[in-house]
Amino acid sequence: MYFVIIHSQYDNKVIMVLKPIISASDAADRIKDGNSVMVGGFLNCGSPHSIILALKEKNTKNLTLISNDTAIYNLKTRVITGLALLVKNKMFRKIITSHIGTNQETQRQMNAGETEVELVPQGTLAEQIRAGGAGLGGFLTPTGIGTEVANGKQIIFVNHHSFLLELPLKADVAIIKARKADKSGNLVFNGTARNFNPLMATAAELVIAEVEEIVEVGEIDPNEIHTSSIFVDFLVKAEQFDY
Amino acid sequence: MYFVIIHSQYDNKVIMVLKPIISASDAADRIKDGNSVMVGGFLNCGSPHSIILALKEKNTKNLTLISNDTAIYNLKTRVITGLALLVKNKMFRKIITSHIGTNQETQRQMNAGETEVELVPQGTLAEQIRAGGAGLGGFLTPTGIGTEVANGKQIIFVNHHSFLLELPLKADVAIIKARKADKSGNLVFNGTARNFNPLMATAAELVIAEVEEIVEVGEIDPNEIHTSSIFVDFLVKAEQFDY
Amino acid sequence: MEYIANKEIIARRIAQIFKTGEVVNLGIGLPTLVEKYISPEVNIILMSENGIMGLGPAPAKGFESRDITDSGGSAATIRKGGCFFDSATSFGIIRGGHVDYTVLGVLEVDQDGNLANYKVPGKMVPGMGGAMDLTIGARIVIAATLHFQPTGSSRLKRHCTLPLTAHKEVNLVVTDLGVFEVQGGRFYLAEYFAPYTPEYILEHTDADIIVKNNCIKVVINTQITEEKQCQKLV
Amino acid sequence: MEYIANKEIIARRIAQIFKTGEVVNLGIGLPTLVEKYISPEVNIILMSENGIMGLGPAPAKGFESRDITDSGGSAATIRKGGCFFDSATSFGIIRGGHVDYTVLGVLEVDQDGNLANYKVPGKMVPGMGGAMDLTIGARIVIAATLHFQPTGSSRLKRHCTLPLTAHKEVNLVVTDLGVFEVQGGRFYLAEYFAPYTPEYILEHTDADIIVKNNCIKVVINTQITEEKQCQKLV
Repeated sequence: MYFVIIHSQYDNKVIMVLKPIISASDAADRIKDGNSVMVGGFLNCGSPHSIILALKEKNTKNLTLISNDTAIYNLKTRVITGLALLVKNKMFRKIITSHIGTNQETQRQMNAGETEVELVPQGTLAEQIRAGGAGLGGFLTPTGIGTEVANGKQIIFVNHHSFLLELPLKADVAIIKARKADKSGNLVFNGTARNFNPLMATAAELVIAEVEEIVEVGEIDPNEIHTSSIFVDFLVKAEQFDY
Repeated sequence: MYFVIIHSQYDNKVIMVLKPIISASDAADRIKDGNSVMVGGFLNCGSPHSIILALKEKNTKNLTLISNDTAIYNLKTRVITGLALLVKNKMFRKIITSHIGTNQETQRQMNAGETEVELVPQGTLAEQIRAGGAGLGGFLTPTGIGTEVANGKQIIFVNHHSFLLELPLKADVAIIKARKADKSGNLVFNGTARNFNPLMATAAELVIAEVEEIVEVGEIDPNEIHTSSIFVDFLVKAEQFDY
Repeated sequence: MEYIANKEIIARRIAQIFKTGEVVNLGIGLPTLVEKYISPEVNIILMSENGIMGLGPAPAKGFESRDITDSGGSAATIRKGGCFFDSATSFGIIRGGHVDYTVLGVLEVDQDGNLANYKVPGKMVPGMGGAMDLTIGARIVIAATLHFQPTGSSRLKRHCTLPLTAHKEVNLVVTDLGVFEVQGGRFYLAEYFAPYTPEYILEHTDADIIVKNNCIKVVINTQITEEKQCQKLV
Repeated sequence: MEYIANKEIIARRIAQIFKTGEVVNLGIGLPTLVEKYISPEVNIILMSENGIMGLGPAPAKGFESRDITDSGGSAATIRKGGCFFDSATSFGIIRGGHVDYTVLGVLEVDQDGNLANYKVPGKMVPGMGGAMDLTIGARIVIAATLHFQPTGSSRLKRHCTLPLTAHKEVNLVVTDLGVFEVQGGRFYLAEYFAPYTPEYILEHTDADIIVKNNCIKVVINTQITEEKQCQKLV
């Protein structure tokens, strides 16, 4: 954990513990070749676009991506957004995701054997990340029984029903996007931009939150905070809103 | 599900679907002899005290209680609060709980063999209720390995670590307490009175929420709703605030 | 009848199934069409797995919010009384049995209730997204599909050949030819849409179909006849 | 030295362990005393498993909120920058390794790092509450206890005889006689509180204790000497 420690003007008393605010480029520098990276968002909604763009510039390689999808890459219209920029740069060795229907390049790389793509049911993916963050060794889900998703997985019977044992997911780094943070790192999400972001905040060694607005500590009602400051290492002020 | 359907004054168009608001006594009537009942709260904080008091009057029997604790029963001072009133009435056949240190009567009934008490680690209890509501067949937790909690449970090894397989919990009825509801049944909790309440809302056939305030639909910011209306069957306006 | 019209027949028929207060998840593609045929006398709650209960209609041009989208990524709105949640909560709702209906598109659906719609190996690999959880969790799983593939073969099959999205989870198949209940390894024809006939449907579908005793003839003109109400199906 | 003072020695010593920004959960009873000895130069985050990050001091009389309590059920406050959450989230934080320290009371603690504090079969059965999860999940588990039972026997043991709360999870035991690290099935005496001596401690404790080479003598008067800072323990 990195802290900005604010002492009292008058004595040595620590009056506040804040999180460093860094640039998107600095954030991207903290993602190293070979890292596993969780990226929040659902088809661009609620993705940390400033950090993604900065990461594209770094051209970091051999990453493992854990993300709901790989955003949009339409080979016909040439529309490329968000994470698809990194897919295009071939920055990922492996992609763990639930849906690549909107990214024809990810599909192409998968079919061509250029990138390993593991397709995971969306609810299982969400729960795996939650389990990773919550210290669970796994969970039993009915989802995927009788499908290819069950291949190679342990099936456990409980009360005559069969369930797949799914294991937790963790990552080296999570880059997430919130609507608002206070300076200590508490986060509030907006609308469906919440999606995987609060889950990923719990499941990575290093958590960097890109936010649209940073307010003073105490300005957010403690009942309305979605992610506690203890999960957040760095804040980045969003520079990039369009995708 | 029970609905109050509001039609337009001018045509047959359904303009709103609300939840019935019933009395605490009516709520208690919906809990039947032999039911399993989840009750929100943590040492009285965030318990549905109006419904608990009404239930005490009904003297419903052979209930199975699922609750963090059984509130306070001090045999010396004779202080008796919340759920302890029902313990005193011997309304429970079985109690599934994490802590009875504040209720000497529950301990007495347990030691005397009068009531079956299953002590569950608090995190496991919370997760079991969540799993019940979330359609999981169970989860693997490290908690309880090497203790009496592991007795009779399946141990599963994942990456050379051992975990207990814990199973989901569901109930016939959940009575919970929220700070505020809108008329459609969306809930907002306050402070540490949140505790088990949102979890229990997902895991019972019938969910009755006791609330301090009922506002119009649309008055609560959809980002700040803790429990969706789809989980709530009935609303009760709290009559009882002291315990 | 033209292609689009056929999809609308399907959407319109499915829209009649829901009752006020029910929670419904509509998949991308054909299922999305269902929404516009829901009667104003019926008030359902649309949920979308990207984290919204009470999905509203698309916003007017210029009123889009970057932060409110549907599961297809399109700008959306939230209705009064709706709320937002994270993806783990969303699939807790779905897997936990709190969604009444899911309506999903189809590549193949078979008489055992198997559904394939996420993968054509080596070709099209969109991924399952939330579909596997939805078919597991929703109380009633409705497959919405044009009866025939462009090649002319039926999408209703004896056995799916593509990788499965759902294993024995489909309860109801609604096509532009009729309504099929799935039970005990058979399709049961519950309604047929004239001018098609049960005979025509049986002849052109490579699956075991039993025509129900009370099978209903529905006359399709430009709109489904109002003469009949959908019976309680499950 | 009187009984209460001894508890304060323990609490004061434990309070020196924490560094600014760390997340700490204090159990009910003796551990609760720790809070008042934390230096103003150190700003930790207290979490309480009933659903609060940033637990503040008890409110002034008349300013209690029914809805803000600590895990003992007492009225509490929340500090600026704190937040509330439900019990599943709370134990996700705990089990997930996001709490740095848990400080727990003791009935027995042994040299394998086992802790018993939730049950005396047939007699006192308070239940484990959140303690089992806390000992599993917290990065460092501190057992806080008076060294001796009222009967005179040591609470530090070779083997716990009561049902375990934690199996090989305790990292550190702080008593009114000294500080004991737990490693490889042994207690390591890291500090002793004069006038007690290592010899006295070894003689009066039924456990295998190794006196560390760099074992520190701490002179207890009314307050712990300031001469030494707690070394980084883990």
